[in-house]
Amino acid sequence: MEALNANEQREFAAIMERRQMKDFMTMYSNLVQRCFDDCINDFTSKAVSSKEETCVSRCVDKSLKTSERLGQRFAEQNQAMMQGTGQMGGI
Amino acid sequence: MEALNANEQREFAAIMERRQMKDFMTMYSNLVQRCFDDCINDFTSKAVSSKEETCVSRCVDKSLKTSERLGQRFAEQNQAMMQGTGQMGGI
Amino acid sequence: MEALNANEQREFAAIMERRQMKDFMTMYSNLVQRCFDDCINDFTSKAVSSKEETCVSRCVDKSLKTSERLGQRFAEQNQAMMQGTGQMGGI
Amino acid sequence: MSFLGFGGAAQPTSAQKIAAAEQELEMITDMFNRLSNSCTKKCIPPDYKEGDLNKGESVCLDRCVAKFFEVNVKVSEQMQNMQASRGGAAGGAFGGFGQ
Amino acid sequence: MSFLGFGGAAQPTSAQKIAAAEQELEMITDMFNRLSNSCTKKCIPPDYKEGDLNKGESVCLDRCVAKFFEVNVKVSEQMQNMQASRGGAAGGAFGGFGQ
Amino acid sequence: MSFLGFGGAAQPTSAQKIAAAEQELEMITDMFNRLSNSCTKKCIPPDYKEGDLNKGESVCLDRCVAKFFEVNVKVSEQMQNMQASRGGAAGGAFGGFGQ
Repeated sequence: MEALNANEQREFAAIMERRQMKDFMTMYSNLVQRCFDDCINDFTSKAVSSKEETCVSRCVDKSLKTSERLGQRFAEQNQAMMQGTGQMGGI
Repeated sequence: MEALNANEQREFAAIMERRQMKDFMTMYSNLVQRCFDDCINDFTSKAVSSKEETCVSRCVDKSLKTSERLGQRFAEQNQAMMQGTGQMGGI
Repeated sequence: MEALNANEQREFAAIMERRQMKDFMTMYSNLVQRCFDDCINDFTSKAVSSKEETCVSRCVDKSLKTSERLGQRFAEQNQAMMQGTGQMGGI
Repeated sequence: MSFLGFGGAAQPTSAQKIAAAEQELEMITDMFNRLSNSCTKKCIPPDYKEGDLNKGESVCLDRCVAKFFEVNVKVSEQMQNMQASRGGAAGGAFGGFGQ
Repeated sequence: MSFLGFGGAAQPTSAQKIAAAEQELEMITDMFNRLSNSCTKKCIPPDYKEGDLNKGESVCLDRCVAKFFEVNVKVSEQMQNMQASRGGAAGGAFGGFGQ
Repeated sequence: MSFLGFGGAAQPTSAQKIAAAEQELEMITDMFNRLSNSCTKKCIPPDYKEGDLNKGESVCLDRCVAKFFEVNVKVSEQMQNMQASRGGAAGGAFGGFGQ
């Protein structure tokens, strides 16, 4: 990827932009599905209970924080691997 | 989507048509996989037993009915949401 | 598919070639994920233990052999089905 | 899907409008597939004692769909609130949550 | 795949024939991936005490493939019968079953 | 991804370079999605007693990412060794492993 010239980088950036909305949609759908699967297990009523609602809210919160942390670590590891060290410091 | 004119609607319909075969294929493959996974658990023989065959047949039957019911409810909810009510009557 | 002429076959071969890298990548990613999921369950350290490493190595080995065997049987069954017999001999 | 709070921008071209309609269709199809998956797991026991849906299963499916939509709306609202309070896009370079 | 009862229509163009071949290839690949998934889960315990397939695992895989094909044929027949008795396409606007 | 041992060939065109960059991006995104999936399952209990990540969960996620990369490298090395000793491409016509 380092070998892309200015024109190629511009074209690639346009492609990435077109992908972003799609990636956001997938992220959103995964989030809904995960929190629904984990929090909604009572079908004696058609309305979401307050207990379920709390669970969903925390699930969204925690999932976003999880994704953020994983993204940071992933970027670090990826960076390290690209530089050929293959090792990160000291957890 | 409401803003598509006649030409655009025609083009969109053509796109949808091309998708339909693919969607049917996915539906069919999901159906086979689900019924196989749920019904086939005995590998002491290479032939499907009559008990397994009954299970598969009911699984197909029930899955299609499930999908039909879910599709109806989904369409209703989707309709209601589009109209901004966000609420369906009374189950 | 039997009805493709020479030109069409050439074009189809080119399409298949473009797919091969992608299919290999998916295969590789599935392999990593399976062996990670099955073998890595201790998070008291950030380094892969020798026990986990052995597990991963056997998992890769066994998964490739599994895939090879499944590929052979699949091809046989597919062949048999195409010829309309729908039956394979004797396991 | 309008409840996600997208849309806006003025005078799209035909190609853009068709692409948007296609994307909306894809997203609705994807949502239905996920809902199908979840509600079938939650409501239909995998032993298939009969080919028909019984009363309990049918009611469970109906409620499951209603709850799935309600959760969808709640998650959407929560994310819009977070975005508003942050004053920008949530999430980073990598946005997948896996399934 | 012919066992699904598709095909028909007269004199397709080159592009159509190639697209059909591509779709057939994709469907066969998808079917193999699903079969792999299912048969691995059913036949290979995830503890990996050895790197080789033992006799029991090998035989299980062989039978699993045979049964997967047989189920495929049975489901296909059942759907064709249903379609025939309904006199039209089965399923509605939404057709996914989830995985 | 360079650790897979691809690359090579001389003087690609612009279109090829962009396609390669796109494929690399797709593969990295896919890898992140799989890692997210696996590490969330392994580190985050699905009961959501709080909205924040606690210390134990955070550390587990960090180690999980590190281990995922290490496994990736090991699998890559093992496959390269196998390919080298076979002197050719591993795998056959069907290469999926399912998930």
